Amino acid sequence: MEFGPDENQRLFDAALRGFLADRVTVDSRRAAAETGGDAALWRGLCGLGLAGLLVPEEHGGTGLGVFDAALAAEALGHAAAPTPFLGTAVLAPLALRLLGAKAQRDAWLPRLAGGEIRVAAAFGALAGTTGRCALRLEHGRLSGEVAGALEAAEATHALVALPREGMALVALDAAGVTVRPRRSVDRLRPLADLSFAAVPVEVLAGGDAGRVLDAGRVVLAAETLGAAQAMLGKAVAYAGERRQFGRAIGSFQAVKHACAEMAAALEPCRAFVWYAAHAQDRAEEEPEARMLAAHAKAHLDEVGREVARGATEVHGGMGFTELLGLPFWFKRILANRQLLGGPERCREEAAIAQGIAAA
Amino acid sequence: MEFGPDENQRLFDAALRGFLADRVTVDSRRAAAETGGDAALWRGLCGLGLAGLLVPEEHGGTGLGVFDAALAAEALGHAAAPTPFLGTAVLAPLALRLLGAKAQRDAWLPRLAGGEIRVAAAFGALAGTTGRCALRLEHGRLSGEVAGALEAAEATHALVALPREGMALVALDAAGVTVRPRRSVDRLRPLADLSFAAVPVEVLAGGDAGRVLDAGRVVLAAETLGAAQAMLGKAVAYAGERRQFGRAIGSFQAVKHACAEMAAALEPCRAFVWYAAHAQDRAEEEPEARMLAAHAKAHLDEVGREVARGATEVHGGMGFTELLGLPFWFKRILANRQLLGGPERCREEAAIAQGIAAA
Amino acid sequence: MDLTLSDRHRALQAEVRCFIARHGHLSPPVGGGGGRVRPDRRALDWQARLIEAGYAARFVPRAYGGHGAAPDVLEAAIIAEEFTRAGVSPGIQGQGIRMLVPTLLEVGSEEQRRRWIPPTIRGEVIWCQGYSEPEAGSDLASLRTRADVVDGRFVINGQKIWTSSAHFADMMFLLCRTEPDRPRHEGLSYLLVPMDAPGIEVRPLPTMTGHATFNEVFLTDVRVPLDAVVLGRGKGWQVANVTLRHERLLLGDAAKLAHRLHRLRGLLERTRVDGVPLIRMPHWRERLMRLQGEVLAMKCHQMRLLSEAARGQDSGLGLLVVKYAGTVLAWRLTALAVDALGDAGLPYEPHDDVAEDDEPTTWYADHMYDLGLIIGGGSSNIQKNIIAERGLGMPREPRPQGGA
Amino acid sequence: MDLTLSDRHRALQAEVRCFIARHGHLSPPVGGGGGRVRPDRRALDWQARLIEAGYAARFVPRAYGGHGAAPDVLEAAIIAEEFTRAGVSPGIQGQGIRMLVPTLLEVGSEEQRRRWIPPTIRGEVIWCQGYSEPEAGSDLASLRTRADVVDGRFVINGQKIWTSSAHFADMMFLLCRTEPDRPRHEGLSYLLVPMDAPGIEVRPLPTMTGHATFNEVFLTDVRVPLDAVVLGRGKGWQVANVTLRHERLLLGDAAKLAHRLHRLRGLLERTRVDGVPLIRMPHWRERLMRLQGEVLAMKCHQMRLLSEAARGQDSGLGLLVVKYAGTVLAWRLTALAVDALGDAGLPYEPHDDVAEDDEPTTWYADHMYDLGLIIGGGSSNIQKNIIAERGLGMPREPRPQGGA
Repeated sequence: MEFGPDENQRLFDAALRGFLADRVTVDSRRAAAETGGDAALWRGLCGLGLAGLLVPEEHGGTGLGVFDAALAAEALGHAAAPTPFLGTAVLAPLALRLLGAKAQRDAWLPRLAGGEIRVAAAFGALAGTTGRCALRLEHGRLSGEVAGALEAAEATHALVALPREGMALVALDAAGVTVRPRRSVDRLRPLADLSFAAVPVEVLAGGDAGRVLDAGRVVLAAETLGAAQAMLGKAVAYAGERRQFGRAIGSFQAVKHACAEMAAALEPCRAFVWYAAHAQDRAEEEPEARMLAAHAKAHLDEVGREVARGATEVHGGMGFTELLGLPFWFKRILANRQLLGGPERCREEAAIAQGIAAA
Repeated sequence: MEFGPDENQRLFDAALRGFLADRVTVDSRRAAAETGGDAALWRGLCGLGLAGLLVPEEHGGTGLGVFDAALAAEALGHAAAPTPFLGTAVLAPLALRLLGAKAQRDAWLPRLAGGEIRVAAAFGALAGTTGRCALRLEHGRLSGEVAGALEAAEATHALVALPREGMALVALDAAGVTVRPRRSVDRLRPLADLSFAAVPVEVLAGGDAGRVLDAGRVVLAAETLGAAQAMLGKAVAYAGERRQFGRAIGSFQAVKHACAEMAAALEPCRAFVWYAAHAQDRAEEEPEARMLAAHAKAHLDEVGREVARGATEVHGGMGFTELLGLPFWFKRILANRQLLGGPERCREEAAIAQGIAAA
Repeated sequence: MDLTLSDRHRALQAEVRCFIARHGHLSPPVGGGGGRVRPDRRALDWQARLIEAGYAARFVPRAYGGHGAAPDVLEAAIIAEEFTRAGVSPGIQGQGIRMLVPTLLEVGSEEQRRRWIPPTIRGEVIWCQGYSEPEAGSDLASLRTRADVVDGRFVINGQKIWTSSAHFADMMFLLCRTEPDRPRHEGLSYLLVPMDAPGIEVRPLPTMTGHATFNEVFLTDVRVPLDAVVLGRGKGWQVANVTLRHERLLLGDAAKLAHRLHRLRGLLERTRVDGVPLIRMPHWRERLMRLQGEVLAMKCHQMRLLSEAARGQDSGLGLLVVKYAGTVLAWRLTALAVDALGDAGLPYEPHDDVAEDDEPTTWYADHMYDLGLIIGGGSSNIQKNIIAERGLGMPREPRPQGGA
Repeated sequence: MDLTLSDRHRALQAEVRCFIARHGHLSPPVGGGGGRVRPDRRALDWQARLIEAGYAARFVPRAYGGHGAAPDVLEAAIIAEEFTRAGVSPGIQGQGIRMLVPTLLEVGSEEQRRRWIPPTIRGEVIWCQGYSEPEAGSDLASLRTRADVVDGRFVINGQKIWTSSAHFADMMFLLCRTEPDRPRHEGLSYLLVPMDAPGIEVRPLPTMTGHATFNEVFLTDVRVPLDAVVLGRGKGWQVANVTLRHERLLLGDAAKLAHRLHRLRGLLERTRVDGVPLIRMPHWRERLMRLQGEVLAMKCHQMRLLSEAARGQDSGLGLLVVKYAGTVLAWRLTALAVDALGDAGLPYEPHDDVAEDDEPTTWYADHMYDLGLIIGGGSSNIQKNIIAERGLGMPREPRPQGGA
């Protein structure tokens, strides 16, 4: 029995964080914010096995679980890394594993593991979007449009949640597909609006699509956790250096207490994310897995925003500028809050999962 | 044009506060908490004209308005005075003024102004009670029961809100009336459960009963304002005296900022209560009067609780004991929050009053 | 309490409604933090029209180009209310109009008033505020920018930071050290400096909003005449405090909060999830209502403060809480807005310097800018110190051993 | 991460369920702050039954009367979960069991452990904590109660305050000054003192709950033998910190939070306004859900801490945040409860010392007692200092000039 990452997981985490510390810099984030991505970074992460993390070994991946993906997401959030991950390395392989037929798994999973394809994700139909989402599946062909696809930059395919029929995997270079790129509040993670005109798609409909959403929420929660930890760490460090009124501002009780409150809210989140991620990996046995995923997302959304604000405040005007790069983390946290269902929606779904509210 | 109390109102306020400062002490509150009231205090307040504040001059009162009643309530809250006021001096005269026929006004208002009768108030049917409320009016006779009547101790009559028919004024010594006294969280304000077996009542049904409720909410908000101001004042004073770690605890930034936050929340409430009270007095012209009353109650409920907690915390363990009497204010604020509709209910009614929510 | 609408007030109300009905379509768009860009032609024309009608600079004396009305809180409230309700711009709100003009009215020389107030209220002269320095953010008394008198002129050297609007401002009101031998607070002066003076270099600071709203300003041998000082040499701390008092009011501005609430309600009415407008969902409505209660409190509070100011009364604590309470509430209003926008609000596409035409982008920019306002103009911690020490009379922190 | 339920764990789960099904009806009522009254016969019998079954004192060695199981977080979690779910008492939770016993296990002598642990875990010996003094609440190092050695015994004189349970406790663990010549922190000792010793007077402090939960304790020439000291003379600060560490965990107890959430859900299901249960109203449900998320975080966090403790790992920051986060969350849980009770919850009628049989009264008592817990055991401000300085390594406040 062990509550938390095991030895192997800690080693992997250290390796990933080491790589990110070397590779992701204030300048590389700035460059990615302009160009919409950092292709070399993604290749490097593929080299570490991130693309195939959730792909079974038989299909060329490492066959790990949502827990491992959450650890990776925490590290990526901590680095505010300008890279895809959620769509192509989490939602796509899970959709194939959980909803795909054997032939579909055999066909697609190896291509994911090898980094040969990259998959954007458009989950509006499943997660309560406030945007446009009008999709029709007829005779295996998809028509309509959906806004706010994640990780569409440089993606080869898109995983599209359908209103009723599970999910569709669609090649973005197919005839009838239009991709309209959009900048996001989180400029390191551009979005895209997709439209389809009778495009042939691969329909994945063999299971509960909600489980893919659940895992995505846990991974977002983990990423926000990492980003918030980074911000708090920066605030504590800055407060130790910056002097006002003849002393380090970190010696002022107001600043100390602000940091203490952030820590008190954030520190318990680590175990919460671990537990929610673990429950995903055992969802067959864990009736509470869905409830935990929704709650973890909602809770980290809330704590994340408080930390994003508080840590920025500790930095004073410097936190508001891009000089130290703090806004990269701030905006990632803000954007994550809105993805795959905001906290209000997630809490309502948590209530439904417990039978407290009607579906 | 003047925003705030005018000169006469300031003089009356000073006189009332002076009287209360002399008359209400830690010991008198303690005694009242044991016995359920302070009859002499009420007589003294009647001497100052509080019983007839809202009774028109033609009926022997001073003919003032809800604004004046709110000022008085603020002073009573500031003193945590163990006295009736809301039921007998606000709700009863207003119900008669707003809903009563001329004969009813002529009959009852002079008796109120003279302090001859004292009126408890049972508003469960109107204000969303969580308790028992099952009332039937048949042929001018009231049957059934209602829990949580305010100011029933030593009351001669009760004003009972009816489900549909306005309000009923009933003599508590009439045959068929049962009064079951209950202690309240606010021990200075005992409650009572009432039951009726075909008791003849005076039905007041000539207007909008909701306006009586609105005024009651503003007056409760004002009382909470006064109580919270008293608690903040005590916290600031205590923090200036109490020493720990070799200095007054009020010199610690954490304590200062706690007080500053309370002040920042509380100070704007004064004008809000004034404005909401004023709108009551001009409700015919002020379509927003109901919305303002509901919001003022809800807002003071929230700010009040934060101040009650924060001021107690500043006092440390001393705030938790009854040595300084602080819990009298704390509990008044807590109890007021639940009376005539808690903040959630009031906000929903504010939305309805604006047409944002369906009634 | 007397808020009776006199016939005069009723007439004003009718007049404002009529004005808006007739001219409202000429208003520049509302929203955005105000003062983030230089007013364009449309904004200047609108401002001129408002001054003419008496809805801007209403209480500024005619001698200085204002409308010259006697201060009347109810008038101010009526005008603000009608503009809010109609969603029409209440005119230019920059630091010149909201901070420098009242400061000059209070402590400026007659010459300074006549020269600067008229073009400032028209929006022709834009001001920026030169207070903060890299090593003196919250701790103003320690600032290092200095002005020495050489050949009958001040010669200014130093650096300012967090200077909003500096990249398009015409003038700066600048706090600097002119009397290096005097104690910290007594050595400062408050100077009016043209931004096109030789030796001034403005470098925009990129901020999280993506707009260049703040700047660094480097001053090297910048020369201004001796009469550029307000109130007198060594009186800068006193003047700065007058300005800060007005800044606190500006930053907690209740009319802005009310405007925002108005827009927020519209957003909740229009935004739908699964076909249901958010306003129909009780937990969204509850959040909106809670904020409405708080905005109402601030609105009433501002009327009280204006009323007290008109009586010449010092509002003390009441004034000191405005900046802190108002900026935090403003942030919470935009927080509800970005939550309501949901995932559809994430595309953030400021086309040029601002993107006031795209609703989600505007809300996000406001949300981030609000955080800047919480931090700027005396951070929340400084505000709370001031509330506690000056407003509540609590003891100051003991000076640390060996401290400055 | 390995939370696999082994066959052994599954067996335990089945066993606990079976135990509760068979014996649950014998449980004393759940709710209330725990430790507010001396355990009655029913509570003592229940405790004996729990120890026998291994559900209380599970990880206390057999030599000291415990169940002697090897520490296993999952076992602890399984047991807590089943008891919570069933609404059955998890046994006695006083300061003796939760604070003194772990302290003695960590730093007590063999003799002290053998003598005190067995009757304490059975609930037969009730302890109170003698730390705070009138002039030393948060500032423990400045306490004045002293013990001088006279004729081979400690002779104690002084006064303690905020001593919960003192009015029915058998023993006190007391922090006092024994080495007046040493620096503040090094002059303290930690003594075990019988409450029936001559010279001890207990005066109840009436508190807002209406229950006598706190006391003043006056000590006049109270004599105890030299072996009443734990760890050694002058080591009191060290021992007290061991106890405080356990107190922080006790006060933020996640099982208690989960129990409370469970009761709260029931309350929202049963309470109706206009015939509609509150749980069907989205804004009430939203509040419940939000709190559930926070309780889940604390529950998981406690499992992590237990897991780390079992590995002998120092959880550092993780441990330091528990008391602050847990007590504030507990207050917010009861705040929702009293709001849900509405006006019908106002009657507050503690019949005797407690009124655990009346639901509204119990919730209000809990709500007020929670505030006492936020204040007691190191106030929130002290907790935040500790989190910042020890947990985050932030600089200490400079000592004031001329300060103590």
